Amino acid sequence: MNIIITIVVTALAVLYAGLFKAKKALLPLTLVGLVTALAFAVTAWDTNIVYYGMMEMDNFAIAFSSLIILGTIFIFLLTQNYFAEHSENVAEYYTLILFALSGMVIILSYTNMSMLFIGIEIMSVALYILAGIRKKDFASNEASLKYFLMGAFSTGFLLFGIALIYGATGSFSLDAINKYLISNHQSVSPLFYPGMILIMVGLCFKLGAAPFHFWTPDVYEGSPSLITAFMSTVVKTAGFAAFLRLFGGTFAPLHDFWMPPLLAIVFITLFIGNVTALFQKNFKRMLAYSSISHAGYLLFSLVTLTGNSSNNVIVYAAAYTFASIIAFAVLILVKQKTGGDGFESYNGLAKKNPFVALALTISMLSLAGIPLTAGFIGKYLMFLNVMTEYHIYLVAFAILNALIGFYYYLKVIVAMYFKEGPEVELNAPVQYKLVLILSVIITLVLGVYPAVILNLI
Amino acid sequence: MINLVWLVPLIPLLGFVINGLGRNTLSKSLIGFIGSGVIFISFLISVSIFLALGNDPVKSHEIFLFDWISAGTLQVPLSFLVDPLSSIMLLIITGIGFLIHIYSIGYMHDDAGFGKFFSYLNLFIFFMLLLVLGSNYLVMFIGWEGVGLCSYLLIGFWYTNSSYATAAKKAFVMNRIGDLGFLIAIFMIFTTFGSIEYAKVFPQVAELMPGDSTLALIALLLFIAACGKSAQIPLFTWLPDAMAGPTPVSALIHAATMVTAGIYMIARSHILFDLAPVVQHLIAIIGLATAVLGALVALTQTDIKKVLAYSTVSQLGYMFLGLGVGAYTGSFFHVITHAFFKALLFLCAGSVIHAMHHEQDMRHMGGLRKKLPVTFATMLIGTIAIAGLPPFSGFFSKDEILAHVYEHNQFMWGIAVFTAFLTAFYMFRMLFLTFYGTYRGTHHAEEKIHESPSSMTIPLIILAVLSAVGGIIGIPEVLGGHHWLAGWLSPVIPAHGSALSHVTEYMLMAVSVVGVIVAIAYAFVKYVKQSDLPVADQGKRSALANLSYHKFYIDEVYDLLVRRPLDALSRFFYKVVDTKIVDGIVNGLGWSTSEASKGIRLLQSGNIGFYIFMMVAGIISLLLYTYLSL
Amino acid sequence: MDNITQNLQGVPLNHYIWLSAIIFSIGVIGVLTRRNAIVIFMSVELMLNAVNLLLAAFSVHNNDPSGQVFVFFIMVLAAAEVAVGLSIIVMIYRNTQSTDINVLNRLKW
Amino acid sequence: MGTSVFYLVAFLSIFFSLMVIFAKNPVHSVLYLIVTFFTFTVHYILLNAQFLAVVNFIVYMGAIMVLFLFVLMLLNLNTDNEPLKSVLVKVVGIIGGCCLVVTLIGSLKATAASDPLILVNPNLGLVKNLGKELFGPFMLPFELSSILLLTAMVGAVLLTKKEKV
Amino acid sequence: MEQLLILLIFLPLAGALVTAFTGNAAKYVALVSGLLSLAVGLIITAQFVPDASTQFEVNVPWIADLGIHFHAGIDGISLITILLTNVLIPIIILAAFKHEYPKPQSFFALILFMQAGLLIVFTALDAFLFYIGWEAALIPIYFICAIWGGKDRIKVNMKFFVYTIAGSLFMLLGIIYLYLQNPADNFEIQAFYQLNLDAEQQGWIFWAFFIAFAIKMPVFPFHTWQPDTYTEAPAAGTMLLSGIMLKMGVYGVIRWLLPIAPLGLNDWGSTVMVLSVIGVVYASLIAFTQRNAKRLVAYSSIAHVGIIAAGIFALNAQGMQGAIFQMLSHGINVVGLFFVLDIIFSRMKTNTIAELGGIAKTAPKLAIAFLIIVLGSVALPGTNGFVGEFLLLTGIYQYNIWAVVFAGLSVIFGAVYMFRMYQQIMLGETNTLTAGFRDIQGSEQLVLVIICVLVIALGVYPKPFLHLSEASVQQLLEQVNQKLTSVK
Repeated sequence: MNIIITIVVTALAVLYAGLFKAKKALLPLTLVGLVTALAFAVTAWDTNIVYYGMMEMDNFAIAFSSLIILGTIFIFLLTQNYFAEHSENVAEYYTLILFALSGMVIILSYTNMSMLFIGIEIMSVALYILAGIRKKDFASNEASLKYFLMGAFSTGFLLFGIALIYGATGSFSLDAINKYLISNHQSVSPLFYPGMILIMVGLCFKLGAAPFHFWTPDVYEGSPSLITAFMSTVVKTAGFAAFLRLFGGTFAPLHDFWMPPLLAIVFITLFIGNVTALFQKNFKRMLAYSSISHAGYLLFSLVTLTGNSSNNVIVYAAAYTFASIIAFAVLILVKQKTGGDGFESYNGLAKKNPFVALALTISMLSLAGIPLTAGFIGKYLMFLNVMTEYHIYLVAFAILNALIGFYYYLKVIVAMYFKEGPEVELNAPVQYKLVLILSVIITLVLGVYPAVILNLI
Repeated sequence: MINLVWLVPLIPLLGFVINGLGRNTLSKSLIGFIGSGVIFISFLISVSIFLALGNDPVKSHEIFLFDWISAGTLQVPLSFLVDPLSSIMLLIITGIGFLIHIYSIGYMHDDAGFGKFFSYLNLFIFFMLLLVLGSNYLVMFIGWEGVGLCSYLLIGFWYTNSSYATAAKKAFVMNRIGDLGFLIAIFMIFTTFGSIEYAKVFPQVAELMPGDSTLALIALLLFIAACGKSAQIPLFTWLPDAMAGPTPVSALIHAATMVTAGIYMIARSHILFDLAPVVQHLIAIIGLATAVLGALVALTQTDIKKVLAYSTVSQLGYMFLGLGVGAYTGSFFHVITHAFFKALLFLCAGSVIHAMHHEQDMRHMGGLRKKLPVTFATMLIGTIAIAGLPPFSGFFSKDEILAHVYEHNQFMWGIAVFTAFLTAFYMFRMLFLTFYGTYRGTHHAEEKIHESPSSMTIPLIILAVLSAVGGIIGIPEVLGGHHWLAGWLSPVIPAHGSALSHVTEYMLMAVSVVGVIVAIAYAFVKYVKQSDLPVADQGKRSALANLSYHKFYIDEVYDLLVRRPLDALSRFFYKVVDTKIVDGIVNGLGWSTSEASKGIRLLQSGNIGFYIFMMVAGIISLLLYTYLSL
Repeated sequence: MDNITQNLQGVPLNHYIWLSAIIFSIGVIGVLTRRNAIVIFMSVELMLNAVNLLLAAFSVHNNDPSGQVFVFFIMVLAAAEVAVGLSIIVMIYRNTQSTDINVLNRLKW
Repeated sequence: MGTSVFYLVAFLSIFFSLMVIFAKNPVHSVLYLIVTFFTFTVHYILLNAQFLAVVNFIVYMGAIMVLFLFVLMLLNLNTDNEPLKSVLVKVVGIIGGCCLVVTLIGSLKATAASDPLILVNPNLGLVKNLGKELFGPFMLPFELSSILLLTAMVGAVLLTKKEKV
Repeated sequence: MEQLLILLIFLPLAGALVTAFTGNAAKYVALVSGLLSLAVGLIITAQFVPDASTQFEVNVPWIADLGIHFHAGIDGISLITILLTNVLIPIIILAAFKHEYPKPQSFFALILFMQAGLLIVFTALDAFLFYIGWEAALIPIYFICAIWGGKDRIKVNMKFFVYTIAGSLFMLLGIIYLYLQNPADNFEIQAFYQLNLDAEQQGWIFWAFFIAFAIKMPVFPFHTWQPDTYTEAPAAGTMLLSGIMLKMGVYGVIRWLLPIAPLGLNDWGSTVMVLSVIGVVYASLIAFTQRNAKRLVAYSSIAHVGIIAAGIFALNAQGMQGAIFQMLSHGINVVGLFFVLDIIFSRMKTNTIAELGGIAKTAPKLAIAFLIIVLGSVALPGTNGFVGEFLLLTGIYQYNIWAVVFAGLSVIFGAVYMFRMYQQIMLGETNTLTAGFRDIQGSEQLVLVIICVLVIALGVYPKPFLHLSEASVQQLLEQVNQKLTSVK
């Protein structure tokens, strides 16, 4: 609760600060707020406070909130001049990001369907707007509209699902629903099943899992890169946590029912994400497709529910988040220099700025899942997770997809190291360097010594 | 003394190292001194070992040096076996080797690669000694391949001439074909008898029944190995080509020592062969065929060394024939005498070539006997010896083989004795063409012809003496001797007396002697009296002569049947199978993935309506699942 | 008022569900078949209202007011979405002079 | 009379919602939508959810629909100039929708079919009752929905405001 | 004692870090690091007691929650590979001295980094650690080959990378499976050995592991990445790939595949044998007509590895010992061959056989060294190649006589293509290109002398090396055979 209040208050403070043209104060203010929120999160460890039966700050929620807050801090660090170049309404953007973050904290900790719904909508509505803040940019417009229309459409399904669940159980409370499932295990109301499926559809849409992924590449590509970074890392993590909370917890008794369709979704997601990413010539769009495939890997944790599922997700999400942040940070830098985000813009980057190139290399290796990076540990945990029920075919399929993944992740490394590019200076501002260094360190530490995060939850 | 046998190969090895490292820095005389000196020391040690062995009641000594290879039950020590067989081989190798080293000092004097040459020769002696001294098949195999290597190095000694280099390669590869047989035989011996030590294998072999199939296979494989090394059909074509090397090399390696390794090996394992009659029979046939083939080809060759080379092939065939009919002692006897006279002949030929400034074509020689008196005299002795006229050495050894052949199969004897006539004919043809008649080269060249230096002629004389009297070590009882060699070898190879009556033996000798004299006479008539013939030789030949001249086109046949198909197969494997199929599948997987990517990404059409439609389709399927699963 | 509620007693819950499902699907069809962003958006509103009706019916059936409370939240969302959605459409219209969704398909593949 | 009122209103709801999506002119669509919402209000009344009915009437028919109409007029889209989707797309869309209906209803088929709706507590839908619920257990989401509205407000302003830069 | 092992593994890592920041002096730093590692390796060898036990064992929890330990140790088999690595790395570094590589510090650091990965692979007693090392060795070599390679390097190395990692991912799958089957919940190799899996499970495990190893070695038909990669890689890369990296696969088969999935071997061993033997004949034949010397040697390497694989799968002491010894000698020989080709390439800018010739005349020292190495690689008795090949063929013979007949063809074919290459490059008359060939000197000479000495020394007195691994091999075979018989 403290976390949400802190974030929202920060958001409002920023909004007012913007009103009073205190531009310089915006970022520090935001960071202070976020750090405070992070501190609240960390100190709330193991307290397990329940708010009004609507929210529960259990360790799961705290771990994920810490992760997303940290991710958001990193993204804010990257905002230096990013918005200011295009608009004077920086404060509003900050506010919207913070609002979205507060929505995410809600969906990490909800214990009631209404909270899930409200949280998702706060997050989504903010994002619809953020996707379109480049008002003159057609791509941004298009991203915004696509996201909005499809998001609203999918919300309909989510709501229909919630309604059906409500009809079956007579309650929105996750506890009550779970109790209902356990006590009526043999005679669950037939309304429940389609309800569950429709909720799955709604959440899969937010995750960008196929075949509900279609918005992802377009929106990711069209949105401003920083917002894309936000969406593909923090938002995805939060969405996944929400998914996990519901299906890994409340709906777990019906695992046998919803697992097969989920498995199908995993298969399609992996396949579409990886295969389509292969042919991309645009780095940003490639990252979008790769984020689809990562959603597929993340869903592994739900294919087999074990005691470690949620922890595996947090490891994977952390690995993915920080690697992606590096990728987007470099993307922004390169785009500012060369004006393009195709692979060819990265040609010869290793010569222009070896450090940035190295960071991006580590990020790519992590995304590809090479050992000694966090990405490998994440993938390994996911594989291990589904292997406990011997879904060997799934892992084998995932491996084939991972191979495709290697191919396209290496493409950018190839461009940076092995191709000649124009001799342009590329200097990373201090904040970028900070983010890159921290992210690289996190990626490597998690890869070499993941024990720190393994038994968190 | 016998325990010091390891010094025998080690000293030449030292010579190799010193000469090899100092080849550019040491003076030629020093190199020559070291090169021959080490062999001489080895020779002295060999002699003392030989004498010691003669006085020793124990005729077989195994000298263990160190464990070489061991894996599981396979234990291969590097150890030497000194027994009558190997001790006599030591004498031949070091003795003849020494003479040839001395000879080389003169022969190679002007060659830039003098030091290299001596180091190679020393290395060769080392490996050859290893071959005969080894107390197990693997040590023999080291020597076996080692001499092959030296043969390679020495054939290709003048490597800038690429046809020489090719000849060297050919020799090595053909030997390798045999070597594979040897290797597999070793594996079979190891798995069958649990060891490859002679001392452990042979007693076990002796307990087996004749005709044992494993044994036959082992014998066959060993024989294949011998075919390669000793230039038997079908692996003989490398030997004539090997004449590309300097002549002392031909004398040492390709006449006196290395090529007889096959005979040594079979004699060494005769127990095996005795129990494999089928293989023995095969050996006899192959040996006979090789003898005939070699002789036929030698009839028409014009290169002096080629004649000798084919003669060597033919003589080796003789030895195999002997082995095939069980005349191990006889064959070994022939090895010894052949070593004397063939080394002599080659060295004489070398002397001629040296005098003629590397002219090897007999059509450009003639009438040299006055200019090269020593060479002529020694070569005459050698030729008589090989032709098999008594009392020269060749007579006794050849006769012993022929007698056994007669005992074995009279038809084969007929062919063998006919081959002996051919031998006499072509050898004297060579002699007459070279030394008789008038000089056929240019006048300018004629003036430069001179007798070789004494470092070359002295070995010739020594060898000539040996060729002449070498036969005394094996005078058969029928001629009043008691065949010392057979007695000496009896601990290794049990002597078995001839079943032939003395009358028959006399008759056989008479037939061969008379035939040989007739053949010589015919050659004399043909090449000395009708002295225009060498010129006519350049004209049209009869079909048969043509076949002989072109060595029965065997090289061409091999080229057509083996080399080209393999090369074609190689190209096919590379260009079609590897690139198109195996790699094609791998690349095809990549390609199809990227094509799939190209296709699937089109789903991302950018059209919201389509996206939503796909979503709805997904939802419908999921609901359908729900409907069906309830 | 009592009279009206008495009338209700006979309607099976199923029929409410069917009605909602049908109207929801009509909304979906609208989304699928129309190209005007505003009309598509209206179709979405139709879907949301179908859910509202369903919730209300369940609420009555379960004798639990929370369903109806949830409807308020949906209305809040509808209001928020309309505000945001229409402003997005307006923004796009300013750029493209059109509300046709097919005009916007620059981002693809 | 009995339940027939429900069926009549249900029929009207379906009919007008069909009109919404098939009307060529967006303005007509809006108008049909308003009618449709009106039928919903009737449904709420039938369900004895009076407060809901009132709110529905005010918020949807009043505020939201007016906003729609306003935008349509503002953008001058009151003509039926919408380029039509191809017939194929329409047919496929309709078929898809029908499939959705079938599967949706199909998967709900096994509900206690004729379980009639019985109003146990006539006061269920009254303001007082709902208020207790809203400011009791649902306090938190209620508060948080303010963030949602605030977000929408900030966003709407942000997006429609003309940039100076 | 165990400090030595720690030192062994982390010294190269430290060396890599130092090298990375030293600029132009990198090569010296790297060489020092390599020599120190070699010294550590020699000390370990000196202290090693040649019995079947695992020595210098280190076992500390690493990711304890997942049952992952940093568990490494050395037995006879791994010691050979460690020696190979630590001997070859300084040689390879030295061999790279003459090259003017851009960014030498990265280049040498990557080599040392790879060394650390290799040493982990060769010492790991924890499957997870093994996998980590396995991949950790791949990344540096990928960069080495792709940054400093030839003009087709990008495409070729992409294939190499994806291909090899494809194999290793399936191995990871196998490792996870074994972990889940292991009641002790860890990755201990001993625990894996003792699992009681049925024949079908072992069959799957067998393939999961085998494909990884087969691609690395490479065994026909998984070899097509190799000739291209060898050809395009920079000399040091080729040496690393062929000299050491290839042995990872061989080592993996011996250490992991055989004891864990003996029943799979029972079912599939003959298939693998057939593949290996096909590979021998096939690659030898292809080598016949190769125009590029590097490519020729690459194919010859496939043939050699085919024999090694066949020897291992023959599952007897001779084959196994032969394989281990051949790892060592093949590593030395192939590094030598590639180094000679690199010398030629750096002077002539070509490795096309037909364009060369007569180099022996201008560079006699090089010719001698080259000849000795060629002899080693055609397994002439008295060279290291023979000892290995003889033992291998002995082992294969005991498996099947026909296998040895075909595998033995390499004895002939090897001579054919090697001598063909030698003749065409070194012998004959010089041509305009080779007339000005400079003979070897300085570091080149040093490297070649070392290699030649090793070629002959190992061939003449292989006993100490064979002895090192003997007890371990014996134990391994007993273990495997025991499992096989207990099932029958």
